[in-house]
Amino acid sequence: MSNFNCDSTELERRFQLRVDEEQRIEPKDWMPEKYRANLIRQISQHAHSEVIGMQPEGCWITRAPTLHRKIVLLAKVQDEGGHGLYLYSAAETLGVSREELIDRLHSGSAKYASIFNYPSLTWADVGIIGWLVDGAAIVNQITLQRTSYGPYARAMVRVCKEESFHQRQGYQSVMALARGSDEQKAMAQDALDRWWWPSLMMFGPHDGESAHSAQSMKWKIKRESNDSLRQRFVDQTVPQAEYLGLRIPDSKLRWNEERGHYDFGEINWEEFENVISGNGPCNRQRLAHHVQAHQDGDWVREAVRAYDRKQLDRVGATEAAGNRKKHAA
Amino acid sequence: MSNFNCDSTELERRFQLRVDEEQRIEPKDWMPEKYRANLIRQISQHAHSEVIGMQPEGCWITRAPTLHRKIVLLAKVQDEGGHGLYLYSAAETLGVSREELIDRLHSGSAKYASIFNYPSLTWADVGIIGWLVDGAAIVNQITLQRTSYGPYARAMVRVCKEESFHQRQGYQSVMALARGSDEQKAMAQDALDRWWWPSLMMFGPHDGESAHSAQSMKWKIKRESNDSLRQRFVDQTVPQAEYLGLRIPDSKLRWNEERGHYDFGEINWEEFENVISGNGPCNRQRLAHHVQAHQDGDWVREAVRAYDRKQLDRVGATEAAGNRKKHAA
Amino acid sequence: MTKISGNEHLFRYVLALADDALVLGQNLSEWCSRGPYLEEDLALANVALDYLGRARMFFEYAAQIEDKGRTEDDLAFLRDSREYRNYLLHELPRGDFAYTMARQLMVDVFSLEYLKALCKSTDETLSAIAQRTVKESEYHLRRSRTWVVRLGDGTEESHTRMQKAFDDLWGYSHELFEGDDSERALVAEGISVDSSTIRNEWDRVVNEVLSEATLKRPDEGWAIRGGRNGIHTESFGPMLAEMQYMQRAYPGLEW
Amino acid sequence: MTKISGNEHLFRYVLALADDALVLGQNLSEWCSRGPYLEEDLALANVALDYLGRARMFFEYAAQIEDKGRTEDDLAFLRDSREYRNYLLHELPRGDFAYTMARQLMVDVFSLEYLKALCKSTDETLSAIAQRTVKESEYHLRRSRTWVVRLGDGTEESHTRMQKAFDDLWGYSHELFEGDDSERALVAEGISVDSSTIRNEWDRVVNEVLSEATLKRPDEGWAIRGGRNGIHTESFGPMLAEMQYMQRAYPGLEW
Repeated sequence: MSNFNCDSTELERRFQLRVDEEQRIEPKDWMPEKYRANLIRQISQHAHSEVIGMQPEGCWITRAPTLHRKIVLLAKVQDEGGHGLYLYSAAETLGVSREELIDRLHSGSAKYASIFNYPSLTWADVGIIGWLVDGAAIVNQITLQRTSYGPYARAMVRVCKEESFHQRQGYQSVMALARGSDEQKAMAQDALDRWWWPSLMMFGPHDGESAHSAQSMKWKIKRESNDSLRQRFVDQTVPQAEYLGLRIPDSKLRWNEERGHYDFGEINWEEFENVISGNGPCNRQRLAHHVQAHQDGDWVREAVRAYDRKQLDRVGATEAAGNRKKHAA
Repeated sequence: MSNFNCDSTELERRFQLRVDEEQRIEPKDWMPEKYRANLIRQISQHAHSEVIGMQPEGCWITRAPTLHRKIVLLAKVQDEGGHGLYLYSAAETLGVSREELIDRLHSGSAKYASIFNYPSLTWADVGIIGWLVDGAAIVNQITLQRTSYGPYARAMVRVCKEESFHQRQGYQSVMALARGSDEQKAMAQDALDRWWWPSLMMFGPHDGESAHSAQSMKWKIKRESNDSLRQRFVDQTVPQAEYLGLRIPDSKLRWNEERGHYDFGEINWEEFENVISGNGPCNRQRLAHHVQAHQDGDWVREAVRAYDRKQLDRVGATEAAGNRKKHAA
Repeated sequence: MTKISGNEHLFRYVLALADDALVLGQNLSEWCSRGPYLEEDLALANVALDYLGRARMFFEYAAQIEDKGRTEDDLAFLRDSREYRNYLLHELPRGDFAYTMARQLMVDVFSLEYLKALCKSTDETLSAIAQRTVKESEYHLRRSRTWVVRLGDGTEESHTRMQKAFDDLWGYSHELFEGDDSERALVAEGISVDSSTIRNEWDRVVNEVLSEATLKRPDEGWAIRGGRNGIHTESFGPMLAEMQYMQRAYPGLEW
Repeated sequence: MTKISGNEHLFRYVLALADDALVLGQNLSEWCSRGPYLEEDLALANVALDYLGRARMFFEYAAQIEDKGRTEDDLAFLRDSREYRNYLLHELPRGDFAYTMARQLMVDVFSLEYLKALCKSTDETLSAIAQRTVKESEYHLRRSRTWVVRLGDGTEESHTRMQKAFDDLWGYSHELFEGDDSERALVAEGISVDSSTIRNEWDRVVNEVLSEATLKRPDEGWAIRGGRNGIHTESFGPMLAEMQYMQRAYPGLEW
């Protein structure tokens, strides 16, 4: 990587120029290897997050309290899978196969959003996840609609549209609880208490401590800093919680007139590091679930390949027979 | 089998004499091959019935309505397994291994009581099974305490003691329902409606149509005819149902003063044949459940054999070392 | 036997159709995050959603017919197992992918023909529901048909699994064509579909698919019945316990 | 934070012990008809019965302490998941036979020491329960110990399964030695057992068994906590739904 020759330095300069001018980079364009690698890491992490994110809410599909909620939830989890698909496709334009990406997920070398390593314990969690987790995701993804890599930016446009729909549904579902019985209110508050801090962690470490941030900002595969995105999320979410009559579990939370933003307490970074590095409450179950499903599907994928080969052979045989006939004629 | 020589005819005559004199036949005694084969069939069928019979009630252990009922039910299902063990041991004294008996069960060549091919659908079924199915089993097994084969007779003594306990527990459990809410009464009546006829079928075909009956009676591995056992069961059960205020689903059922017995309707023999021959509602699930558990245990049994071999080798090695030392000394 | 009014028959008829859809939708929804391809997760979720959507329409209509203040959710979640009257085929656990696809083929061929006939129902609501859903079943059938052929004619393993799936499921197909008293009572007025009339077309299509998939049609000797009488399989109770949990634990609340 | 009275601490303490016993008993009971040997079905049912018996004694006592008219069954069956405070180790699904036996070893070593200490409780009921159950745990430990050694030192497959089981379970062991506020509040009066004092003996015995079984003690880095705060695993909800079904569907009846 370090022995650039003149040509590639020049290519890189031109590349950066295009990025600076907000031109979209497309799959067939030249790009620095590190840009490609970084994008693959980021997009696949995003894709894996969507797919692993199907689990915490998915475990409530069979127990949803009404037909309406069951349908809404199943459709939502399905959409997350759909986002995973868009994003895998975007990553594939960078010359990596989905199978490789999944291998990296299973081997632990690729990550996913650490929030999905917390368990979803009550029905209220489903609503809170929609409200907070999808809410946090959107704050980030809206900026990524302007990311420098074309396929990624376009995937984000589609994803954002659906996510805001989910976020609203989640909020409405929490509202039903907040306006419900005492038990329901308590359930909603309990879920908010458990998911609030992990939601803030979704934006990653403070700007100074983020490994990839500076270069990613320069390449515009990241458009805004972790801390500023987190602040935006807090600012938009606090009034929503107030409206619901729910209490955000942060004694330091207060409006700062001067800054025009909410001040809020410090994240427990030790917990963040612990969960990221594989020791969260559900890391093993999440991965095991995905690996199991994938292994259970081995024979199906193999059968599809075998069937397709047979079909090709048959077409081949028919054509050959056709050719023989022609020659014989 | 048909070319008996003089000796074996003589042996057989003496054997029958002993049986006629109500002497017990023991494992080391000479016995006709057909007696042995018939006993193996009968005892193993009985053992398999106990083991397969764990399933219909077993599926309610995790859903029992109170801690007390959960404990009673688990202990009962455990006892059934225990009866299976006594009976497999009794069969093994006839020179057949448990592994062979299980193979025959899995291959379909050995049968089990066809009543266990009906599903257990509500909590009431658990009580009704205890009352009717264990009740019917006892009526038969009491006579088998005097069966001619010693190990079988002794197993029956132990089994009978526990079964009457189960039967009382089942009856009490139904009584709790019969004295409970309308829903509970309806649940008990529904279960009685579904299990009554299969219970009567437990005694097998009419005396004239029973394949093994005549020879088995002569050998005293069967002590009373199917029809007379069935009559006894009906006679003892009808007053019990009356006491509970439950209706037996048989419009022909009435007391016959002259006979001193209850008259009752005709069994649906077509259904009986259908279920016996493998086409009952649960035949496949019952067998599949047993096969699955057995397969899941393959690696465990293999590990136990391997461990035991290693232990033997170690003992051998230690002894060999001891011998070497002795020689060296 | 208590005399059942025409309205009661209609209620029971619609409720049974609702149960079929709910129970199958519930089973299929378990595939979400467990499919062999991500694409398949989404496709199976689609099928599940179609069935749950049908369930909702049928339950709404049943509640309206009953007119005793019970809601669609009361009917869906607050009956005990013996009151559900879905066909057994719909309630069997999802099994492996072959099992799910074999069942889908059997159900889809049946549903498509049934809904086509129900489009002509003299009951406007039933006819409207059928018209809204018949296209879905066409799509479902295209999928299950393709999968059965691919897996039947794929590898040795996939062939074995498909054949075993059909062998294990076949006994549950017979009751589909037998209907129940309520269905029969409503045939004359042209409200219900006489299921027995579907048998021939079902046989034709299923045989065609099996043959294309190099699979053997299982023997007919074995037949399990009971769904329409609430005689279920033992796996039904635990499934219900899970499905009903929230409504049972928190009765009477809005969600 | 609301101040908790001594009585409330005792209630919470006893209830947590009841939850541990119930949830493990429930899990173990699933082995009935599923063991590798018929003998093992019976033996595991015995262990399950011992745990369910303990659960009953603890729930009875908890109901008595609470004195609000709730019965043992109300406490056992009519709380929602967040109110159960069992250790997570107890609620994990039974897994394969290796997983069940690895868990049992971990739980049995702990329970035996815990009950021995609880025998000396100044609370007579707790001391009596401990005295009635400590022999059971001795027997349980002999069994789980034997199985772990046999399977660890059996075939390559059984060794791999046992090692994987310990690796997957280890993270749940830490919270066993941490107790909760109620346990700590009752230590001074000699009512409760200070779980942290059990750690050394647990380590000693478990290390000894692992070494005899030719197994590696897993790394300590990974630790999951939450049971005593009602933060469960996701498998807990469906298990609860099944366990509570009858009480939820038919509230307030006698069985």
